[in-house]
Amino acid sequence: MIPLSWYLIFAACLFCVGLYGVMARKNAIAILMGVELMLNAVNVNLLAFWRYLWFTKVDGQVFVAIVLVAAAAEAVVGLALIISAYRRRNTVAAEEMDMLKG
Amino acid sequence: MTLWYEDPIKLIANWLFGLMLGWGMPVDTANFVLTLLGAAFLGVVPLLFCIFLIWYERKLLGRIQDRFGPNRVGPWGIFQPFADMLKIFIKEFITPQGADVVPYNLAPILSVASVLLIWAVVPFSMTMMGVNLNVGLSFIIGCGGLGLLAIILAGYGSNNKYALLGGMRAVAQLISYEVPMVMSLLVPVMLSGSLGVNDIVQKQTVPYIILAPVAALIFFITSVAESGRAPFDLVEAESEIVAGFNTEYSGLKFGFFFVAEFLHAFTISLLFSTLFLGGWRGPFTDQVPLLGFVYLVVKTFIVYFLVILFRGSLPRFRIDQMMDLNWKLLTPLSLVTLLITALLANPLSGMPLLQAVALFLVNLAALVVLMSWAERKMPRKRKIVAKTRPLATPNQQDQLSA
Amino acid sequence: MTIQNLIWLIPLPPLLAFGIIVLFTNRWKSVSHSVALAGAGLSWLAGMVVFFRAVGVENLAENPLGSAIDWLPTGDTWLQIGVVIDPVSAVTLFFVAWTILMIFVYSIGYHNFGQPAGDHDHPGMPPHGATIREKKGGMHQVMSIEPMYSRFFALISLFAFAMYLLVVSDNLLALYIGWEIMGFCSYMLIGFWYGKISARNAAVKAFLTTRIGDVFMLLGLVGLYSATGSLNYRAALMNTELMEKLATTSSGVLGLSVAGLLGILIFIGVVGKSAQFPLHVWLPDAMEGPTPVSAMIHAATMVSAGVYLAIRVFPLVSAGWDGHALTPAMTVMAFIGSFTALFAATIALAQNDIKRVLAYSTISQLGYMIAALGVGSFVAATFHLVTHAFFKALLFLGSGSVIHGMEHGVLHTHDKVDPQDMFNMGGLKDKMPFTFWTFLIGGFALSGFPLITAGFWSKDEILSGSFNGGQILVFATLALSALLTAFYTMRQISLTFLGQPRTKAAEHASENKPVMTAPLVVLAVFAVSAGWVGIPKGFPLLGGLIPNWFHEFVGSMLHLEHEAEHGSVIPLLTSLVVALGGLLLGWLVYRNIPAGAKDPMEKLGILYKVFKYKYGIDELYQDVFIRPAVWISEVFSYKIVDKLILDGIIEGIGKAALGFGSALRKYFDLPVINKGLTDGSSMAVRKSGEAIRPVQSGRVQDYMLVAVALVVITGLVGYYLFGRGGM
Amino acid sequence: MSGLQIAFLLIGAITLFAAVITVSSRKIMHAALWLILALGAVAAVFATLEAGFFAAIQIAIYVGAIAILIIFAVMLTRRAMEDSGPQLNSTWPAALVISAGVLTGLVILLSSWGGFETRSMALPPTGENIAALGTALVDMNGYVVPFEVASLLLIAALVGAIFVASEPKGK
Repeated sequence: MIPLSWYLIFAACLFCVGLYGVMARKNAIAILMGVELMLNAVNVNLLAFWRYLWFTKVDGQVFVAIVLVAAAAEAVVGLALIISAYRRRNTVAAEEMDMLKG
Repeated sequence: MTLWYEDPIKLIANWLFGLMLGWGMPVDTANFVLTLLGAAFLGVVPLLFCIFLIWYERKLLGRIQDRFGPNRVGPWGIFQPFADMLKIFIKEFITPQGADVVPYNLAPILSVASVLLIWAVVPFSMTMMGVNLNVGLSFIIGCGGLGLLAIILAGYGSNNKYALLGGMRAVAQLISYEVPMVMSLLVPVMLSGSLGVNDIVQKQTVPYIILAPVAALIFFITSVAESGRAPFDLVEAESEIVAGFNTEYSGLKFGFFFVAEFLHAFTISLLFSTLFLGGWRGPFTDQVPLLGFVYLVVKTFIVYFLVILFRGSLPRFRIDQMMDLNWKLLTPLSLVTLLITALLANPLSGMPLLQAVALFLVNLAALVVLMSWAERKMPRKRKIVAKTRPLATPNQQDQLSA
Repeated sequence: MTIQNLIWLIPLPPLLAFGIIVLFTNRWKSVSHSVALAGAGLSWLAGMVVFFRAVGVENLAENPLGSAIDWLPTGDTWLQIGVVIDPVSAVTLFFVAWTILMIFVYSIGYHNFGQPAGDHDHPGMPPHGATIREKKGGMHQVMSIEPMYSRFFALISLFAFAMYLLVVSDNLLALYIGWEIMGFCSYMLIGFWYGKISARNAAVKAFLTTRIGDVFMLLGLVGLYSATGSLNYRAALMNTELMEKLATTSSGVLGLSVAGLLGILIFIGVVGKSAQFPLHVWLPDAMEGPTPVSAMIHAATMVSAGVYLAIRVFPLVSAGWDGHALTPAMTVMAFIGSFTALFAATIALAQNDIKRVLAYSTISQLGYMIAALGVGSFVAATFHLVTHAFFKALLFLGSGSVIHGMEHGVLHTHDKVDPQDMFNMGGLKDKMPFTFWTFLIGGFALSGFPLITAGFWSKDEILSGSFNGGQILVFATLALSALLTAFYTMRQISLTFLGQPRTKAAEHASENKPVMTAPLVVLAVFAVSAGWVGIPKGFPLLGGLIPNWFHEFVGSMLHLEHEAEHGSVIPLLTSLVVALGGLLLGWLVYRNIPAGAKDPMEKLGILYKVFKYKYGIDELYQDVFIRPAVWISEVFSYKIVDKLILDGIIEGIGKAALGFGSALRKYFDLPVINKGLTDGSSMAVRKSGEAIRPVQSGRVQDYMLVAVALVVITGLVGYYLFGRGGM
Repeated sequence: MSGLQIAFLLIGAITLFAAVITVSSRKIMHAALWLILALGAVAAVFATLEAGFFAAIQIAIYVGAIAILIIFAVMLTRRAMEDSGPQLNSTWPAALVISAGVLTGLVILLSSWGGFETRSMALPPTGENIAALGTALVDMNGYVVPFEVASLLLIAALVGAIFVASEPKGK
């Protein structure tokens, strides 16, 4: 059988890759992809914990379901924002969206 | 010892298993090989079957359009598809310049695979099925997503604006139509209380088309739309975008798409007859399980005939009409039928007859009400896309010369 | 839904209706009144269901329907609030539900729904009528719809809510809440036509007068709470040994016992609310409001609420009563009640305004109930409360219908006469048959016409109660006022309906729409039949034909071993004589008064004047209380205190501050602050801002970078410092 | 080293590889495609956890919907799709360092946790109990509130997306 640790390490790696993507990518859509990766890492963790420690209960699965919903909503809204930003400023590069600059 | 008419597949499987053990294979390896063989069988049979389907469809279309259809090659032109196949095999592959190679080549494979995957969970008789997945339906929906992906890959990969447009249309259309499709799929799930396809079939003492006619209708329409055939073939509307996503494909790659489309059409009729017509259920299936397979095939062909009729007799939608149909009619309708099923199914589950009658009537009522409402809400006015051109006037020279 | 929850829900619909009307449907009249009607109807339905369920319950008094919830935390205990339906509240609920529903229906007609909007009506004034042009070119005036139609329904809905709350609540606090809401509503409704100065004054008068009572009542409630630790009926009031304790412990005020003191305090609230003698002045003026309001206030709700409270606190006031010697509180009640009965009856003799007569008769009838409670005949008081509610509502609505018809006549024939003055009426019997017959029934019930009308039974019970209770004085007073009651009732009826029309308006008066007459009929039915449930056993001939259900039902409330038995027939004879005699007398005197004739009462001379001017009580109050108050506020507080003293001080301070401030500015602010600190600091800020500016790159990713970095660092550090042990 | 472990290692390797390319590839379209691969592989990981339902859902939602949406967005923003210049911020080394730090931190935390090496025990014959999941989602004592909130969230996202992405008025 696979020990729990493998899943945790795997999830951690996936999470960090996603994090890197979020922080380093220029394209807003790519940032969104990074976020999706992070969310998936979270799901892997949740399911792993459910399978290994709580498989008699359903809590872990419920959390996963909620995370899925949140991910869907986040993707939809994010993409809508990106598209409208693209329409207004004709770019999707996150670092060019710096109206907040002091 | 199982008799041949009970489950020939298992019979053969047992025989092969014994054979391999006889060759001194370890058990799990044997199992592995057996699984591979089964998968290969399940994958190949439909592809071969598709040849016949093509002939059948072309024949029927011919009849619908008041012509003979293929009738030269072989008796009733039955070898026509083989001829086409040969032609397609020997054609040249043309990879357009600037194409994104990996997606471009991946797309046809995915498009066929997404259809074949569905066959893995369809129960052909009481025991004959690829795998009895307890989440079969969500699996099927996932496969639909894959098919969509294939089309997008094709559209993007072949560096061509028409292809890209076709891809975009595909995205818009298929994503939109997935919504009511999934909801209408939820109705059988609620009625049977299971996501597994075989369980759904086994629960269907009354075919669900009686318990949920509206859901059946919606599923039929939406799945035809998913398969991207007429009247929903905007993805490859030759009059608007040359051939849509498969403009740049030639040879066998095009053949893949071709096969995938036919196979998809057949698969949706298979699914329809499984989910709504009771699948392999029928008299004497308990004694002779093989009968179930026959029943399934018969039902499927009936539905397939309807699909072809659909294709042959309806003109293509305009894109806005298609979206209206989906968002303004099908989605609310599916929501309504989902609700009424949820409300009615459980309380009446004790008395099947009453349940069937009540659900049927309520469904019809909902259908009528919503249709009439939609009639009023959606006046069939055409959107003016261009000015009418002036008619040709006889030019002066001719006048004079005459 | 369990019956308990249903009880909770009874007051709700009118409140919702109020909210809906006020917030949304204010400008759609029909929607408004249908909403209000729906609210009242729902409450009525729930009320009926609860009532009949309650009647069905075995021995309701011991185990009443209801439930309670924790409401206010008071230290370590909870102040509970809840609902209860015991016999008293059950019967109250019954008549309240019926009368309120009827009044709602009636109001639609009374405010001329469906009539055109008036020519020059505007909010705050009663409608003046609209002019209709026919095709033939002729034009005539008709009634016009009330401008503030929706507002009216909103207010009476709130009123109904308050009354239901008061009835179903199981403790004095919630009762008090409903009580005060009603006070507010009556203020709004009496002043409904706020364009009329008289209506404004009446509203203020009513509000302040009842407030006087309420203050004392609040004192009483607080005292009761501190004495018993609860305001719940069952926990505090029906708890006999507790009452005994209160009755025995002395309060140190006027040698009263605690029970007596609290009883009297709360009773003052009753006096204010149901217009007993010293505080009765507001009620006749309250006639300025629209007639349904008068009916609401006088019959169905507010004044009944007063008596209802008195009945509720009866255990308190009667604590320590052995059946013969009345407790001080009871003495006070008996005295005030009987006095008010007589006093108001005499005033009613000389009034010409049809509604004022009814107002004073109401006061006197309430006096009856109070007196009945005073002499300890608890059931009789409740009984009279119920019957009186029905027939008085009937009378008020009937008088409203008469006025309405008269107004119609006034508009029709443009002679401007007061449509409320009885001497302008006469002979309406044929014009308005429904109104006449129902009014007749009501009037007979009021004057206690023997055997058939409800009023007779209740009144007879009160009389016999006071007689057998040994309170001969009370008995005599009540008997006399009963005679007067019958007399002025007959005077009113005959002046209004009999004889010949005295004005053109009266000739052209016409019967009203069914929406107004139907409630009259319904109420008339009750005004007759409500009495039959309470026919005493001891009654000759009829006694025991119908079981005296009411007596057992309500009597089971408290263990009335004191309730006197029906011994002698003297009270019965008396009530027969006074009722019939009074009616006969009235009919003889007022049979047919010609137009422009004087009131025969004026033969009484000075006495008539006294009655006419209501013993000058209003003027008395005007001189004794109001003028001095006005003088003090005008002269003392305003002229002297405000102008001279306070303003002087304030202006002095102002001047000083001004001088100081300018000095400060010149010598400190300008040189030091501005030159030195401000400019320097701003310079510094700008510099530092320039320095730090690049940090604010505006790129969300950079911010995230920093944030995550900090998280990682702090996390690692924290983990190495603290975390290991925990793991 | 059982077959399952080998399978897991394989899948994990694929996932991470795909993820890395997703965050590093120059062509945004390729990034999206690799993202799809990564997500599918995650579905396979779910399958190794015997959570078949979520594997299917993962395919249906992520591959079938979210990834498709992303690709759609990529297609809509043509210029971004075509430019194949450097796709990384100037600050990418810092990002790299920090995420590496996060990784190390996580690994340290996890490895010092007691239950790190937990072995899984066999599932009950019902497998992952979807019926229980469904009832828990609508159970009063269960997760009905988060469930409803999630549905609200979806509606809000729907409306918001339509509003945001719709053509600005007056243009």
